Amino acid sequence: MDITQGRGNTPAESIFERVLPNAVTAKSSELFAHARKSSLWTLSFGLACCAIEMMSTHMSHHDLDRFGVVTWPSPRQADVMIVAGTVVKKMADPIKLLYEQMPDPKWVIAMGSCATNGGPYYRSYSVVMGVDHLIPVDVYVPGCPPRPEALMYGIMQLQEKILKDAKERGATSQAS
Amino acid sequence: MVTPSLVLFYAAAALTLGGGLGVVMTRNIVYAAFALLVAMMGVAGVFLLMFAEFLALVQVLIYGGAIVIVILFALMLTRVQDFEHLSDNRQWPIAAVVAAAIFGLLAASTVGTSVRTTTDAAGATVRTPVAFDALGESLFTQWAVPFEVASLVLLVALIGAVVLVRTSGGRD
Amino acid sequence: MEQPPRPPRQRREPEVPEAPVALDERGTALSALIRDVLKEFEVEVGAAVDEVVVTVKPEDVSAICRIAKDDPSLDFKYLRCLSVVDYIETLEVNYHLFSLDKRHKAVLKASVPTEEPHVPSVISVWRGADWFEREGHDLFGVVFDGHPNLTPLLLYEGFEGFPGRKSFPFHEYDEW
Amino acid sequence: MIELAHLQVVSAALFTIGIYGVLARRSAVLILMSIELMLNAVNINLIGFATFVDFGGAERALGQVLIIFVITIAAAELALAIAIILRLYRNRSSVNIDEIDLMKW
Amino acid sequence: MQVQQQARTADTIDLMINMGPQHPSTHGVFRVVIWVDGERIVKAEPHIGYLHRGSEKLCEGELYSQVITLFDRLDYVANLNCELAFCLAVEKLMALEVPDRASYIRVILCELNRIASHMLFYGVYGLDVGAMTPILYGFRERERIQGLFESVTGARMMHNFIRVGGVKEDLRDDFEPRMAVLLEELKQGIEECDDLLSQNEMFLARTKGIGTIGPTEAIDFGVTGPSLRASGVLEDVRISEPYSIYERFDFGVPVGTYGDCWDRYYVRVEEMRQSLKIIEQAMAQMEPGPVAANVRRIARPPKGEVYVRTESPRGDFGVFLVSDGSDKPYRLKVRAPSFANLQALQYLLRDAYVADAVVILGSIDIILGEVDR
Amino acid sequence: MTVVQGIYYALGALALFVFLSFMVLVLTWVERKALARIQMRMGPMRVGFHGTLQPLADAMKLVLKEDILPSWADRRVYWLAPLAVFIPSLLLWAVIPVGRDLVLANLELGLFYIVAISVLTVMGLLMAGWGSANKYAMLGGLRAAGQLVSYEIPFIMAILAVAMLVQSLNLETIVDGQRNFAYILVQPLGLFIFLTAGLAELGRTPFDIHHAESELVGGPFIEYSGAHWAVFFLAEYINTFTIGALTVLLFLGGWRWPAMPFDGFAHSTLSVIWFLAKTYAVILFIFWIRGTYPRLRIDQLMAFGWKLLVPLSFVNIVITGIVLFYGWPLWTLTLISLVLLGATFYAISRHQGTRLERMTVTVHSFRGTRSEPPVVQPQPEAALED
Repeated sequence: MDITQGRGNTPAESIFERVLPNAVTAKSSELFAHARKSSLWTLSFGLACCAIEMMSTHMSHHDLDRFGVVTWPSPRQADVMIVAGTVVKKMADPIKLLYEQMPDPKWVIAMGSCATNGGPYYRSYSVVMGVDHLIPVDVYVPGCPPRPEALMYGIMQLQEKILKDAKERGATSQAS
Repeated sequence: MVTPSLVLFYAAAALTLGGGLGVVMTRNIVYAAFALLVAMMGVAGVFLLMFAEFLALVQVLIYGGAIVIVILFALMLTRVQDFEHLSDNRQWPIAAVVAAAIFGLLAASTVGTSVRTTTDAAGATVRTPVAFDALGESLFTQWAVPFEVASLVLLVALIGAVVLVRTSGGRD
Repeated sequence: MEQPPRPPRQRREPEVPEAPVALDERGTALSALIRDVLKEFEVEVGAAVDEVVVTVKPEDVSAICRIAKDDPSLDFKYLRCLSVVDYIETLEVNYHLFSLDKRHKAVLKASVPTEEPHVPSVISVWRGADWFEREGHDLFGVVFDGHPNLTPLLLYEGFEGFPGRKSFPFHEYDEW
Repeated sequence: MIELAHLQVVSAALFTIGIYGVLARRSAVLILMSIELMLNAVNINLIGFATFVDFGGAERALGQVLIIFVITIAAAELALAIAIILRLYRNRSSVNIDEIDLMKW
Repeated sequence: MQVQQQARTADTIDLMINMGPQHPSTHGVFRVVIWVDGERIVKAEPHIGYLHRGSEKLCEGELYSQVITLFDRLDYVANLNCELAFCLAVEKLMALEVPDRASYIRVILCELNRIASHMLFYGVYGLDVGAMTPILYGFRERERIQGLFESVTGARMMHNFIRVGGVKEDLRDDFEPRMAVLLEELKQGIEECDDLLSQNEMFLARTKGIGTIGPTEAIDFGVTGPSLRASGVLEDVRISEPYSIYERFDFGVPVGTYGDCWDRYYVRVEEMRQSLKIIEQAMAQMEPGPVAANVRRIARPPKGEVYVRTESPRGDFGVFLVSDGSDKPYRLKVRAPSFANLQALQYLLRDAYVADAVVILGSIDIILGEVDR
Repeated sequence: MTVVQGIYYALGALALFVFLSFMVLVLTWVERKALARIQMRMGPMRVGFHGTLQPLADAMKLVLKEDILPSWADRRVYWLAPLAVFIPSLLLWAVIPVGRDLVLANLELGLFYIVAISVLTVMGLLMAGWGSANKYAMLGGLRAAGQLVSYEIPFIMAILAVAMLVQSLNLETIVDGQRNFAYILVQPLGLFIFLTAGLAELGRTPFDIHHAESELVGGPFIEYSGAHWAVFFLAEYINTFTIGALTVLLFLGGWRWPAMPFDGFAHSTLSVIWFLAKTYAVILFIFWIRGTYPRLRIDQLMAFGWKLLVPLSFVNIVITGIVLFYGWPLWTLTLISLVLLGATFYAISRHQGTRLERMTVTVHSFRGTRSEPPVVQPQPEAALED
């Protein structure tokens, strides 16, 4: 049970926070949160069955590009990792590595029941029962596989989370 | 008298010499290539200060676009093991002494000889630029035959390089 | 009024029916042919449902496979599948063969003891046997003598035990 | 005010650096680069004379023409030299000139 | 002579490149280690198992009706074809007669699934070659097919619709008109896709003559399906060992000549057209009737073993079922077509360019779910 | 050079930078929308009206993202590479006029300057590839260097042919030379060479082999994140814009349009508008190609460059020279150029590698089981050879 410790989805302390008064930084961090939530670049990374539905979500019919979500092949330029499919023990280390390669702030969506808790493969000898044993997960999308609409809803939930996080951080930094 | 052009000249000279020193001093051969590029840009700067725009651009094009890239290409293809810790010859102190002696000789001869430079009415030296069209005219009329010979040399070098690098029948 | 206690119901051992053999004419012809071609070897030709079953001794496998492939009347150019079945005391290696030309099919079976499962490799006969044998080694521990590269294929390095065997625990695993 | 002497000193210094590089370094590629430095030292000298000294008449452009030739030759030389070095590397897996002693016995 | 010797030993060092497990064009979690000399591949070594979920072992602990769930997720692009293979195996063991209508429904859905699967291949292959638009065209058609699947089976992907002895339920009333519309759309869509990519000069330049494999080698490696047919081998389980009711249909089997990437690609495009033909015939022949045989809810096949092969979109999908007479399979071995096809990769990649590695890998159309199982 | 002049240049450079950054933002939006149109999608919709604020959000996010320095990377080279790519792309715009007299420095040697500076980009890509110490990046850098150096020749030659027509290397003179007709009418072949070589210089589809997302996962930039990656991105789009602008200046008559007032404020305003409109038309064409074509392989790309474009560009110069030397009317040049262009297209379409001589996939029809032998055709001796 070693969950990767990192700053994860809190952004690094920006120069604004050091220089400007709290009230301003709170507002600016909200603005930045709006920017972040509007341009979530996902790591194009499919594991199993859910990857096909994830691809569907990106295609013309559902078109995630409307939300500013585009895929990016290199983890260095990605914001969101959608773990779409069964995580196998052999794949555990690469997934951790990928997560660590992504720059902060970063988010993880566990798509489908396999990534959430092992799903139909819960009792198998080689399956990690949920990707949250490896990396912190922000949004769980249930389903086997989830419909594209479900994934879209998950992404919208993530956007709300980003905004809310920024607001709360602003509030705490004002209080302190 | 310090004029803006002199300041610029010092900057260009510093670039040139710094780059040159970088080439011979650094332990990392890729850095040496980049230092060579810096030196060449410095030389291009000197050309600019001498109003030789065309030469400066040629310098940038040939050295920046061709020579340094070819060198880097060769380095990255060979991937020599001692890439980052090059060693000098054992006789480097002798080399240093010889180099210093030659520098002394050159500097002394420079100082010792007086060249009649063009001056204006006030006695200050002036730089007389060569017009671009005059250069072209001269190159293609008076020096047309050497120019063609030079292009022939380039062609021969190209063919020679291809022949040398070619491996006979796939990977040998 | 007291009812006499009902006698405990006799638990009947369930009767396990056997699947009927239904060889078509191609199958009957083939079984005769196999008996003829492989008469030098100690083989037992039977049938299961619609397939000819040839039981051979493990040490003969390589030679018989070579003949099965090269003999023009058998013409088993195509190894469909290589599977291992665990019968607790023995491991049974099955070679499912098919002839594209003659369109007949047969199963070659070789039983090896579970403690020392050694079977000659058929990689020199069909190159396609490579991964099947590695998989058999991976999941069942069958050693295919003569295979150049019996390294783990599906499992990660350092996996202990042979998960395909019946003796391997079914679902007692850590979540990660 | 830039004087001719400035250019001459820079040229001399660059030339010296090149000589040091040729004598002291062991890598063939570095020696090649040092030769490039020396050629450029010559170029600086040439442009200096061409600009500061009035030759008059048809020879006005001579300095620059010479520089063009020098650059051309430098490019040709480099292409060949790199090819030779690559060939050497392929045969000897080294570009150290100390180790390239096939003709020495 | 000595110099010659040295020249051989001291060659330029080969650069090792690790493609995968996360790489945009390995189609999932597949890793291939390649050694390159410049841009040429010297050696390639595929590594699989990054999606090994232990399905075969899990099947041994499930009832026969539950196993179908796991089969859905083997080849997750052609779910119905996998379900069909398993159900056929059980039915053969039990010597069950499947009602006609059920067979027709199975064939229609499986062929639709084949088109959907080939459409995915088409799109992803375009992406591998470097064109970004084909995948969107391919997924448009997939989306249409999935819409129909949803109306029939209730799910877009994991249908669990084909059951032992028949199918789960009869078709809805609106199936026929929907199907008629879909057929028209698909016909048009396939032609559009064909126009967009097949004859494109650059696409041809990238795929023609790349990664060739001859018939003998292909059979030796156990390559099956479209990849085998592209090498000029007329082998299709639907015609060489007809299962279900495939002998009732007229359809063509596309066969390539050179076994290069383009042939492998175009065989699949042509197969989509043939699948449409099968569907049309099946729609015309289908008659009302029962859709499931009379089977006990918990099937207990007799003791015995059976090997069934079907033609999945990727090739020869075989199921080896050993039953001990209980309600759970004793051993279930899946002969996955991608698994065998992938073995030929090493052969195909010899002397190819790095850029071709992606094109070749794409052309054999693997699905990691069934490779690793 | 006085202080006032210095301030003037600094302000101009700043204005140019702002203008270019804005153009890049617009360009990314246009690209996403145009590609979405081709692909039956909508493109960005949610951020601002029809996603107009999308580029802004992207830019802001990228700048605020964590900047990662891989521990094995060569630190100095790694950090310098984005600048080495970005500065040349910015320097180019010092001589490119966006309208009548709207130029930072109207150099006599303008075209030569562009040629010389544009080469420097290669150095940055090589630095990025080498500095990130990643094999994909390295391979991408090497590919980029090879590609850019080979396509430099046809690029220069195509420019040279235009310069021969005007007898000048000054960009404004070239635009003025197209007073009566744009040079696309005189040199369609030149435009083809220029645009093709330009696409290769940009590394855009079908020549995007050094990014090659399906093979090299992003090429030299694979390890960069956040602001540094944004700088690469910026440079790339500025370069796209530059090629579009150069095409317009050299071949499409620059800011000229038949119905234009000859001087005054109206003229300069209109000229900028025309210039941008034409540039965007060219860029949309580039995006269109991106939406339709696959990618070439490196050896095919080299062969295309060296075997086709380089000879063609030389032929282009020779015919231009002949026409000018003998003083033939310019329409003869148009004619020769068109014939050559047609011949080129014909040659490409008839080339063995890019054409299907005959359908290699045959359909065998069946009902029931097959009776034919399985292997239908023996492997022919003359297997495809390129």
